[in-house]
Amino acid sequence: MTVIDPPATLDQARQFGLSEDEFKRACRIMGRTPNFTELGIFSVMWSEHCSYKSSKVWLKKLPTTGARVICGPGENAGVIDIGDGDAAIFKMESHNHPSFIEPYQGAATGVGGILRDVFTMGARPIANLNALRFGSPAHPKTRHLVDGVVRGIGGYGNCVGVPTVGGECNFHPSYNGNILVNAMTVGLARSSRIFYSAAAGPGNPVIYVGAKTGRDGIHGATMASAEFSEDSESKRPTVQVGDPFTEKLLIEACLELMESDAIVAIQDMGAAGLTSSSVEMAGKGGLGIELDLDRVPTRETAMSPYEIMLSESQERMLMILKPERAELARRIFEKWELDFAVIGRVTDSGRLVLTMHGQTVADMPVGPLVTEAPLYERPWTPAPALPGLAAKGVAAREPIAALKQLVACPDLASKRWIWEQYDHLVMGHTVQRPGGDAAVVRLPGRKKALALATDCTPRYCAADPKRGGAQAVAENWRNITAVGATPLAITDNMNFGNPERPEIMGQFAQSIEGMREACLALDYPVVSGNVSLYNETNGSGILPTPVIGGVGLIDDAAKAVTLAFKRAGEIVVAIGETTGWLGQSLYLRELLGREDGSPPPVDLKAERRNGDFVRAQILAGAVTSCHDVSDGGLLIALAEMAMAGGIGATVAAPQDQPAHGFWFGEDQARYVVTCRAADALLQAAQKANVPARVVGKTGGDALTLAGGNAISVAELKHLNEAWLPAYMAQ
Amino acid sequence: MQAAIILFPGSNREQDVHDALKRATGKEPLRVWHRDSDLPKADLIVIPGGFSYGDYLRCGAMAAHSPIMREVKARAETGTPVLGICNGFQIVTEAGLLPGVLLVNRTLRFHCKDVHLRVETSQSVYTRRYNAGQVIRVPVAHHDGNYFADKDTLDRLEGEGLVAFRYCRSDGEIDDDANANGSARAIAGILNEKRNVLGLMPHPEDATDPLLGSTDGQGFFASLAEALA
Amino acid sequence: MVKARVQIMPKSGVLDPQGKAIAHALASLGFSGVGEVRQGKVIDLELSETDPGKAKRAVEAMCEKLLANTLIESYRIEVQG
Amino acid sequence: MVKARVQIMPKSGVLDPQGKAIAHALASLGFSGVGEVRQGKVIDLELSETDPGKAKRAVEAMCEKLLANTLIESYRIEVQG
Ligand SMILES: Nc1ncnc2c1ncn2[C@@H]1O[C@H](COP(=O)(O)OP(=O)(O)O)[C@@H](O)[C@H]1O
Ligand SMILES: [Mg+2]
Repeated sequence: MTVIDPPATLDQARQFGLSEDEFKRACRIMGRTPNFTELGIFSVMWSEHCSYKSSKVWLKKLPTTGARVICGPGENAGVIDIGDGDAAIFKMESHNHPSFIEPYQGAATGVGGILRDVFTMGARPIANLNALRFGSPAHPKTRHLVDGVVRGIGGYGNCVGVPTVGGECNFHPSYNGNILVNAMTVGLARSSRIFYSAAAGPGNPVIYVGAKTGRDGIHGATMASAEFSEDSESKRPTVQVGDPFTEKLLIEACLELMESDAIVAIQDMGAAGLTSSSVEMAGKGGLGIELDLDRVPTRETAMSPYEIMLSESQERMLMILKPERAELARRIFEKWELDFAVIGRVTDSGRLVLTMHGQTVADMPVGPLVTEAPLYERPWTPAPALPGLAAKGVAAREPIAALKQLVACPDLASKRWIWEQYDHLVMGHTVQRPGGDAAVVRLPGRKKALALATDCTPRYCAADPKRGGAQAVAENWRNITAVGATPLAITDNMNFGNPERPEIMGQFAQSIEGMREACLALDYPVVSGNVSLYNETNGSGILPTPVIGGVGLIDDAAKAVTLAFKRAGEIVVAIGETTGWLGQSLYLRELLGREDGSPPPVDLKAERRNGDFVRAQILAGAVTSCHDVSDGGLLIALAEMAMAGGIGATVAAPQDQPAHGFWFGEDQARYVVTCRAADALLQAAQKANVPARVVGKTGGDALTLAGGNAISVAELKHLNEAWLPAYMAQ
Repeated sequence: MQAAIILFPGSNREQDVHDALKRATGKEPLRVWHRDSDLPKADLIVIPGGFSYGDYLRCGAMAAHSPIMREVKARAETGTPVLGICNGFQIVTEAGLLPGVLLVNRTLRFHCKDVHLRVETSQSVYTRRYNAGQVIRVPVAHHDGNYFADKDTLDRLEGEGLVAFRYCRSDGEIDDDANANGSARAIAGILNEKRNVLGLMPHPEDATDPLLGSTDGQGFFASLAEALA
Repeated sequence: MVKARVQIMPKSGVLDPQGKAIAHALASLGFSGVGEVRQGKVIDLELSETDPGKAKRAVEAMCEKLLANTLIESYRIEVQG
Repeated sequence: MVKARVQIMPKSGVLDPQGKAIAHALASLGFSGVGEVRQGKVIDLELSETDPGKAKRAVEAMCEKLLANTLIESYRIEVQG
């Protein structure tokens, strides 16, 4: 076979983001110099985004197996067993760069992409979450970005009819030039009906379904693998525009087809579009694929093979079908008014062969494209250890005044303005709405429910990446536990700066180390994830942000508790040890303008012991409300419980430690619970070796410090609710 | 009572209303794809919430002109109750079954939250189990729920007692804050002259299960079950 | 082939929340002297019809049937041969 | 006083889901011979500025700053004195 088009040059390779070594490696694999189209395919397959070349050696360290794990990382999404023949399928993915350039479409297509990863595997999506990080509220771009991203996530999720039930949203100047938009989808399938992506059966037809291909986002994957610079905004590829309506039809059509036995393999076209989907399917099956690019449905004229292969147009899927079922599939896709085209076939050649206008335009070996992708063990340096901070050495502020300032600060202010723009109720199973520790979503036709949350505390990760990595996993585990669910598995989204800088690589490596320890200690395996590197502008990187998305299970949704105080006269108990750790606390940052000290230690044994205790108490019906203690410390947790319930409390700090440390320290492994009588709970805690201390009693319409100041719940609510809407109205 | 739920491409709250109807009547509602040639016999026709045709052009416009709507209109004329919820309300107004239109919320944003509604009439198959003046709490979830009609139409609706629900405060008072989407005269739902067609923006179907926060929507489906038994 | 452009505007007296919001946003961005703002839609169509008169009548029918809600919107059609 | 009309269209090559859906709906309503459909916005502005040239420049600034998303949309301004 002769391949048309002249050989490509090293210069072109560099423009595509390939190094000289990588170009040479491509030539060696080909046995000749690749042409332009082939080089384009190498460059996207070997981009950081698709090949994980900087991160793979580290990701391997994460624990990915467990009794519940049906399918770990490597497929479109992770799959876990949730009993009764049901499986939960979930993953998180970033759309950081596109969202910075065009916030609405960037965020919208991020949601679309992660939904496809999940329904590709045969799951009906039942919940979305989103973890957002923006720059300083004072930065001139921030408001516009928040507005666009929130509209985009809502615009897409609301239209496809999947509830957006949770997430998080922080602000920090390190994200001024690189916001983070991480979207997570959770789907539900029968564990006997899961669909994978490995091609099989030489001769089987390769089918293209969904929307037509345009020139959108060409080289999006390589863009996601490069730093921003002054001029990158002008070099951006055509913006991808999402079409949630088409996605909704695609979900319904795919799930309808999945009822039959037609599908041999299926893969969504995500980053690097037709290239990565066809190469990955063939690669996993150890086979080859032939595509006739004339048959690819296009919406623009005169598209070149390179453009067709690299387009990142949205709402498209690639499938391999049993030949005798192709007609059935065509009928289903026509019913849903979607494009359907047979564009090629599976071969046993092990090669990717592309033809157009009757000529071969690319012919390359599939195996080496995947297995011989470069892998780097990049040099890394550990982050310097920071000293601890004793509360005694930190200025004390009157606690109520400090509380007022903290509940209204951007990171702690209510995010209601965001989640009220998301349909969090559609499908009719949202038992716990946004605003609590974890969302609780009941499974259709069952008593049981999933608990879902996303977490990361980037300032901890920056100060001590290992501790920060462990803390993110632990806090997520705690949030799931706080509603009464058993945490089962996580997905992650590793957002970091430029891995070619040893200190950034160090953040990455050490975060993984911390995550690994926490996952092992908490029986919380990683089943899917995503890496987003090069989140830097002109050499200044983001705070390291390894976001954890967790899934837990509760057998009876009616047993889940919320954080709201339920009635007056109940005893408020703090679980876990409070030492008054103020290093890296919000108290330090918001009141004293200091971002220093080491973050709170993560004692994984205590985390486990305390969490298992709290969960058992919830399931036994012994507590009426529960909230984990995290950002802002104990007094913030109490205030949030009071605001949610519209009921006050009188609380007291012990005499033997500084009050500001007690109320605002961010020690880990802690919860606040309420109960009608504390004796049994305290005894059980003592027996379980779990620290527990009565801190007060619910009642009244204010949060009152015994012997000190008070603030009405109404004023707290006003302070907490007002900031974001007021900021966005400016 | 046999209900039929009509599905358009982009409908997405059909399961919610299906479950609420089933809970109230014990009977499985039928699902009818908009291109199915005939509409089965039914005691109630429901056009559920969602984003039919992506809400592109104008919410509800494309669905309103699909062939099945001719049959729905014919049934409505013979007295069959037709219920349009949220996107369904937009569709029945676009189809001319109810007067007025739903414009974009005055905030230009999607709202998903619980609201209070004052039941304005118990004189319909949808509201007979409520008392006029009763306040109920149910969710809304829409981007275009800002009811608009000219003054004469509004006067006529009010004069003939065709306003079924209004947005209100928890104490039943009508005020501007409670009417977040900016609807004319705080209208959340209206009936046609024969009182068999109802369109409303809020979602009573999402307030029928004690686990999900409110059961105030149960009366709505109990009314239907009783009236159409 | 003929190209047609349809411009659809809210009728006067009909509430236009988008227009209002734009006026407000322009003012707060410091653009002074902006009075009323109204927002409508443009729809561009490619038609295989070659006769401009016939094309216009076809587009008129499309407007009446689907493109505009004549209760609240008025439309204007331009056909370029 | 000057009136300005701004027409904002998705740039060519940028996907226009609305236009696509409209084309589809027209076809299923029986309108044949409709090719590509693109949907955009019209914005009508009343300006206290009386000089048409100055008015146009002001509206241009408004488009760049707020009215159009120049990444994916192009705009055209008409000023009627
Ligand atoms: N972007 C968002 N989308 C949806 N819900 C959000 C978002 N940001 C915050 N929330 C919700 O607000 C509540 C508080 O968030 P957060 O303070 O991050 O909780 P926690 O400290 O328990 O992790 C949670 O219920 C969360 O789901
Ligand atoms: Mg929490």
